[in-house]
Amino acid sequence: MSSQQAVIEDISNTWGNQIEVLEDEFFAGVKVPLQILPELFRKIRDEHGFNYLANLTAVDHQDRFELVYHIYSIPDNRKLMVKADVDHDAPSAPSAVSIWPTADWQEREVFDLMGIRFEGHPNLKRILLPDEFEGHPLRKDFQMKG
Amino acid sequence: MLQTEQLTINIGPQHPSAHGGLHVEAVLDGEVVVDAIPHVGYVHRSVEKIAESRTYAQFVPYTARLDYLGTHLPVIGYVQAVEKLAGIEVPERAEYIRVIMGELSRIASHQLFIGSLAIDLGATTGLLYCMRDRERIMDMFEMTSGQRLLAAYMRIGGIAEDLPPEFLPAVRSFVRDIPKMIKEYQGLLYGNEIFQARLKGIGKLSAQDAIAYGVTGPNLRACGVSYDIRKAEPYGIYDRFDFEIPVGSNGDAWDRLMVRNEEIIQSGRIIEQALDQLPEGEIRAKVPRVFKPEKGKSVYHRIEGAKGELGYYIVSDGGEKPYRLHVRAPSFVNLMALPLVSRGGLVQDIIVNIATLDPVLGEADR
Amino acid sequence: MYGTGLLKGMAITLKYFFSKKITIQYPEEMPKLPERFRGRLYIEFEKCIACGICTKTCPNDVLSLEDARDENTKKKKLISYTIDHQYCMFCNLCVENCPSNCLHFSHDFEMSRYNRADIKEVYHRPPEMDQVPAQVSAPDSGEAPEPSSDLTEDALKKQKKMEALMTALDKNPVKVLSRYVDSEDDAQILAEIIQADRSKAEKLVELMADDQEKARKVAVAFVNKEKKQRQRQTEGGE
Amino acid sequence: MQKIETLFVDLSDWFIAWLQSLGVPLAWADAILLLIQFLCIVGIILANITILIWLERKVSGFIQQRPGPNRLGPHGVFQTVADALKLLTKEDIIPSKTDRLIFITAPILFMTISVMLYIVLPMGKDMQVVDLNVGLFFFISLGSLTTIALLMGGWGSNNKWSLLGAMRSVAQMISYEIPLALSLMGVVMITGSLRLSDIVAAQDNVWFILLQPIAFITYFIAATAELNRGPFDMPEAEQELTAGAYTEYSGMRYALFFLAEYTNLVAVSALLSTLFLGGWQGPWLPSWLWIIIKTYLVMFLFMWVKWTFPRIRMDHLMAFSWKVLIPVTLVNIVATGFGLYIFKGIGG
Repeated sequence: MSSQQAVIEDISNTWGNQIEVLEDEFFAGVKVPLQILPELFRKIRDEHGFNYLANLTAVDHQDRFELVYHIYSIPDNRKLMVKADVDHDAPSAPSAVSIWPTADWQEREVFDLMGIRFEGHPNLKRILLPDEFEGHPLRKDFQMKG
Repeated sequence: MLQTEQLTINIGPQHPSAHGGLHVEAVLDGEVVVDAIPHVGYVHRSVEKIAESRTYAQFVPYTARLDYLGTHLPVIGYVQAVEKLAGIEVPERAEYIRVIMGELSRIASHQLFIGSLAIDLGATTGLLYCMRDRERIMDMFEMTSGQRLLAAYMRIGGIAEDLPPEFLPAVRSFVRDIPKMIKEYQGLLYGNEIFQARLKGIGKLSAQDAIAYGVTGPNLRACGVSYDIRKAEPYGIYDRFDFEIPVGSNGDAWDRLMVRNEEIIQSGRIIEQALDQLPEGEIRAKVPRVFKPEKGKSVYHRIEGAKGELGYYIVSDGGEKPYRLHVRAPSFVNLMALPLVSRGGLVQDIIVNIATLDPVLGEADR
Repeated sequence: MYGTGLLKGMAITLKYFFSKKITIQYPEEMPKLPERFRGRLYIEFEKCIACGICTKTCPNDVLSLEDARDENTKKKKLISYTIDHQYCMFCNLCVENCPSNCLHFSHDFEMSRYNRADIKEVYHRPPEMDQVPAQVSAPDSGEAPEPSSDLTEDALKKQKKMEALMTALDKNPVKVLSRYVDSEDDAQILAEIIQADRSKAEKLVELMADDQEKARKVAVAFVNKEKKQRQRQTEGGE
Repeated sequence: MQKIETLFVDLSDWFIAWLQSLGVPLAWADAILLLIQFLCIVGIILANITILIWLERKVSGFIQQRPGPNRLGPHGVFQTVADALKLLTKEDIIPSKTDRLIFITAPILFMTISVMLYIVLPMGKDMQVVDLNVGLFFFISLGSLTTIALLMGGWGSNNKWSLLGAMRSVAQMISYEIPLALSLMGVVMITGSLRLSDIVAAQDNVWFILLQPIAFITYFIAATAELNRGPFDMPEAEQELTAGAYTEYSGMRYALFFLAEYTNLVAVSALLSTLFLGGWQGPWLPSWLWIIIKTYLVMFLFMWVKWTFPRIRMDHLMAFSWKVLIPVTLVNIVATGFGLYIFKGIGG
C-alpha cells in the first residue's frame, strides 16, 4: 500500500516518456496512451490496491474522444484519475471489464451514448437507448431534431 | 430423468414493485432463478445532453429530477461541484442548512425504502405508516422551498430563501420522535417473524464482489465495508459532526434494511448537531446569474447520496454552459449486482432483491 | 417464543384501528398550504417592464412575451405575456430574477384543464392601461388562442359565480367587502365607490370570482385612491 | 323474549301447518319448506357478502388510519353495490383457446360448493336446514372440493401463468387440508359426535376454545391458507409472476369467483364460532343473533391478520404446514386423548 504520490512515481518509472502527469488541484491523474490501459489497470489494482473504479466516462472534444477513469482504493481512500485519448473516426478502446466488473454497464453506456467500441467487452450492446436507435446522442455533432 | 425446460418471464417495466420502470428478464428453472437480467432505459431523458444547452444556474432544477426520492441530495451534489469548479465560497449558514436538508432527504428516502420494501412483501399497512411519517418531512420541505418533492431550493453559492420561523421547531420535534418511529417499525415490521424469514439470508453479496461491482452506499456497508464518503472524503462541513457509520455483517437483504434503519438514527444525530451550531448570517454568495468558469478545467465531485456515491464530472470550455456533464448514478451501478444476488434464489426473492438494492430508475436512466 | 413478533405487530395495527384518522378529505377540506407554496404562476401585468429576463432564465422556455416600442415615451411596453404551464417546473428562478418582481406563485394548485389549449395562459394588454396609467388591469386567464364560439366550461362556471357575487353585493355590500379590505370603514368607502361607478363593481366582482389575492389588492387600491381624492378635496375645500 | 328466540322455528311450523291446510301432503310441504330455507340461505349469503366487502375495505382503511370508503351513501355503505354494478356491466370475455366447458363451469362449481357448506351450519337453536349426524365430516369434505374448482379455472383458461398460479394455490390448499381436519379432531373427541348441534350443545357450560386453544389457533391458520387470504395470498400476490388462477376471467365470471371466496370465508368463520365459541349459545340475545355476532368477530380477526402481515414465501408456507402445523395438531390430538382418559377416569 503506497501513498498517492508513490503510485504516480511508480507508473512514470515503468512507462516513462509515454506518461504525462496532469496537475489538477482536485485529482491526481495521468494521461496515458490507449494501448497500455489494461496493463496499467492491472498494475494499480494488484500492486497498489486500487480496487474500486468509481466513474468511467468519455468526453467528445470534436477532434478526439477522451476516456476518463476515476479510480479509488477502499478503504484507505487514495484516488487516481486516468485519461486516455481515442481518435475520433474509428473510436475503440480496450475494455476494463476483466479488471473491474463495474465497468460492464458504464462502458455499455459510453458505447451507447458516445459510440466508442470496447474490445473484449462480453456483451457490448446499447443499454439506455432502444437497440434500433441510430446515432450517438452525446456526440457534439449529434443534432437534436425538433 | 424428468425432462424440464427453462421458463423466461418478464418482471415488466410496469410491475408494481419495479421502482419506476425496471424490466427484469428472469430465467427460471421451476422456482429457482437461473439468471435475472435487468434492462434499463425506459425513463432515459438524456439529462447529460440537456445540460450542454443550459447555463449552470438553469440546470439546477433538472438535477432534482435525477434521484427524485432523495430530494435535496442530488441538487446539493451538483451545486457543490459547480462551486468547486468556479471557486465560489459558500457562507456558513447556507452550508449548515444544506447539511440539514440533505440529511432530512436521506431520512425521507430511507423511510420510503422501508415502506416500499414492506408493500413489496405484501404488508400494505407498513407502507402507509412509513408514508405517514415521511409526510412530516414533506411538510418541512414545502414550508421552506414551496415544493414537497422536486424542490429546487439550492442555488449556486447558497440557498434560495432563508428558513421560515416555523421550520426549526418542526425539525426539532421530528428529530425527537425518530426513536419512537423506529420502535414502531421494529414492532410492526422488523420484529415480525414472516418479515425476517423473507429477508434473512436472501441475496447475499460478499464484500469483494460488492467493491468489484462498484456497489456503494448502504448496500456496500451492509456487506461489512465501512466506507461512507461523508467520512472517507468529507465534503462541505461534514467533518464538524460526529456520527458513526452503521455496518452490516453478511451483506444480505436483512442487513441492507438494518443499515438503513441505523442510518436514519445517525442522520437524526447529525441534524441535531447542525441545528445547535446553526449560525446567523447571509445565505447566498454574490454570484452573477451567468458566469464562465475557467477554460479546460474539469472537476469530479462526489457526495454520499441516499442510494450510494453520487458523482458529477463537469468539464468547462470557458463558456456559460457546461461542455460536458456526466452524472455517476449509484442506482445505475448498484443494479449491476442484481443478477449476482438473485442467481440461485427463488422467484419471490427477485422482488426482495430489487426492493433492497433500492434503485431509482430516474437516476439510473438519467 | 415464535409468535411474539407477530402478536406485537397485531397490537400496533389494533391501536391504529381505534385511533383518529389523519387523511384530508380533499374536495371538502382544503389542505393547509404554507405561505411559500408554489401553485400557479401569474404575472402582475402592469408592473412588468418587458425586459425579458424571465424568458431567458426559464430552463424550460415556459415564458414568452411580445412587446412594442411605445411612441411617445420611447420605453418598451408589454403587449402580451404567455405562460405555458405544462412545461413549468416550479423552480422559482423566474420569480427570483425578475427585476420588478411582478411574477409570483399563487396558492392555486388545481391546474388541470379539460383541453390542452387552456394550459397555455395568455395575458393581453388591457386597452384602458394606455389612457390612465395608474389603473389596474384584470388579466383574463383561460383565454383560448382561437376564440371558441360558445363559452368554455370554466367561463360558464365563472359567469355563475359572478352573478351570485353581484346579488350578494347588492343585498349587503359591507359584509361581502369586509373580507377584502382590512377595516370596517374601508369596506364602507368601497361600498360607496361601488354604488357610484358600476364598471368598477363589475371589475371587482370578476376578480373576486377569479383570484382572491388580486381582488384584495385591487380593492385596497380603490380605497386608497378614493381616500387620497377625498383628502385632496378636503385640502382644496379649506 | 321467548317469542323472538324461536321466531324462525314458529314461522316454519306455521308455514307447514298452512300448507297442510291447503291439502298439500306432509312430504311435499317439507320439500317446499326446504326450498324456502335454501332460498333464505342464498339471501343470507348475498347480504353477508355485500356487508363483508364493505367491511373489509373499512377495516383495512381504519387500520391504515384512513376512513375507508365514505363517498357513496353514509359511511360508503353503497360502495359494494357500486362494485357489483361495475362488475356486472364489465365485458365478459371468454378467450378463444380456452376449454370452454371447464372455463365456464369452474366459477359455478366453486360457488355451489361454497353455498352447500351452509346446509349443515346451525344458524340458531334447532334452526338448521338439515341436521346431518355427520355434519362436520360433510363440511370438511366439501371444503376440499373447492380446490378442484380452482384447478379447473386455472387449467381451463389455457394460459401458462394461470396454470402455474392454479398449481401453486392447489398445492397450498391441499397441504393445509390435513392440519385443517386434524385440528378439529380434538373437538370431535370431546363431544364424541360429528353432529354439529351436539357439539354446540356440549359447549353450554364451557366453550371449546378454553379446552382446545391450540386447535383453535391451528384451525385458524389452516383456514386462512385454505381461503387464500392473509399472509398466504400466494396467487393474488405476484400477479405478474404467477398470474393467479383468475387471470383470464373478467366481468361477472370473475365476480362469481370473488363472491365464492367471501362465501367460503363466512362459512369457515361460522364453523369456527360453532365449534370453538359455543355456536348460538349466549345469555340474553336470541340464539340466531349470537351466531351472527361471533361470526363477524371471527371475520374481523381474519381481516386484522390479513392487513398486518407480509406474504409468506412459497417454500416457507409448505414447510410450515408439513413440519409445524401437522405435528402440532397430532400432538394436540394425543393430549386431548390423555385429557379425556384422565377426565373419564376421575369422572367414574
